[in-house]
Amino acid sequence: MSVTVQEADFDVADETKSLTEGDTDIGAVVTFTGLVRGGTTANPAATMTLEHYPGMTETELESIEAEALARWPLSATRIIHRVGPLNPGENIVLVITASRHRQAAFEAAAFLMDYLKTKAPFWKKETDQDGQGTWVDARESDDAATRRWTDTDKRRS
Amino acid sequence: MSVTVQEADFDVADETKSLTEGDTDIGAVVTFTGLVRGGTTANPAATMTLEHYPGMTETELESIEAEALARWPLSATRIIHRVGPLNPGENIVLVITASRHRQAAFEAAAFLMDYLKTKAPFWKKETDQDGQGTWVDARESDDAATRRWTDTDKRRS
Amino acid sequence: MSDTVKLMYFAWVREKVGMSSEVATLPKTAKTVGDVMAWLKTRGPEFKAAFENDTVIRAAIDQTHAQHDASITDAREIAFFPPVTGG
Amino acid sequence: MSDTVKLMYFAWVREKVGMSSEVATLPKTAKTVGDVMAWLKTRGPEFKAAFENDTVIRAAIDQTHAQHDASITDAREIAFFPPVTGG
Repeated sequence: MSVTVQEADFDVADETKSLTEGDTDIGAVVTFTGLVRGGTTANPAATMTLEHYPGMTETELESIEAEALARWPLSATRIIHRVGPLNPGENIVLVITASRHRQAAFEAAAFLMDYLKTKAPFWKKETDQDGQGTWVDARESDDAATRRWTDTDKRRS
Repeated sequence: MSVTVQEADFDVADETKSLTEGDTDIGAVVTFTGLVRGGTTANPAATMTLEHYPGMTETELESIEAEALARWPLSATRIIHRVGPLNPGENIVLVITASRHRQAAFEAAAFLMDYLKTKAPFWKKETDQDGQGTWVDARESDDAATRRWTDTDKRRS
Repeated sequence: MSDTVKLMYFAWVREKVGMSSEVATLPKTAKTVGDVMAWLKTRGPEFKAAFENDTVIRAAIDQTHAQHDASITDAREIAFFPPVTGG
Repeated sequence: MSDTVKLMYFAWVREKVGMSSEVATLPKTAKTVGDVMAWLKTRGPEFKAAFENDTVIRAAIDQTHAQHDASITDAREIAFFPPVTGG
């Protein structure tokens, strides 16, 4: 039940172990790791820089985590998101869910990632080998993935 | 793209690393770990023994894996299932999926587990503290989870 | 099918029949998995007990899942077991 | 709201306006997030460029997502940024 925003890399095994150790009521652990993809032949590997909104990021991630805990019977959850410069192949984000049953663990992990992608204030900038920077565009498919969990909109209006 | 049935434990981090290392086209890695749950206060922790059908098990798991690869754009998959005696808290099964995108990785991992649960010839026996053994009953919810992926039945008729 | 076939038993089916496998000569009238189970029931009290409630028993022919009405023609190995519970 | 409010800018909004945050005194007529963006556009070419296509810009009031028609009453911190792209 914790979220961390950090520049440092994370270790999936260590995080899983500290989340689940000693709890034999857990029957299913799902981890999701998001990585920086390399470029294509036409547009070779770019470095990525992740910017975020300190304070709001943690609040949003905790709110997303609380929502998951309210929806599914989870024993434990963990979210880590890296910020700063990242190279292709490096870890970006880790979500871990633990539950008695696999369906809750799978659904909650997918939910956390969908919400994180559309609610948490992170922005990716890619810098190509010529030093040209481009802000990554948001994907409509991410909004669609989030909408499948609910019809309500939690933004203030 | 490999399946292993073994008595020994597995290391999720090692397996993930050897599956994804050097492939920067991977953007998403999902791992599922199934564990032996402890007992309740009324019925304290039992040990579990997993029996399987050597030969058929591997064939079924490879067939399930091939089906997942045909359905989703996956960079890599891995299935490890343990057999023999297992204590509460110990790992039973590991599924790893890697893909460019998270949805394929999530869906394929859930699919692999649903199919494995209902098609792969493993049987669990629980032995309580008095030495009393009980074969675990199959769950209708597992059959229902598998049916959501297809209406066809691949069994011979 | 050949004259003999390997029969395999798993989990509580194995425990009830008291063996994990055997090589058997099936009666010529046995054409399907269901026919084999009907014959097995006649082989003694332990087989009768194991296959009494035979609708719950699953089968595989040559390591592939098979329905009770599946033909056993050319089968080399027929296995009987409860619904699987791995994962 | 108090007389002054902290304005924050992220990603390409930050780059276009040339600063990450400032303390500003908003005109009394600014009642909503949209009103603030309309006022910001009048503050010079860099603001005009940043907020030109303002329908794509997202906002947060006191670190909570806010629609363009959200009231800024009592707001201490208003942030402007492109759609988020984390994960």
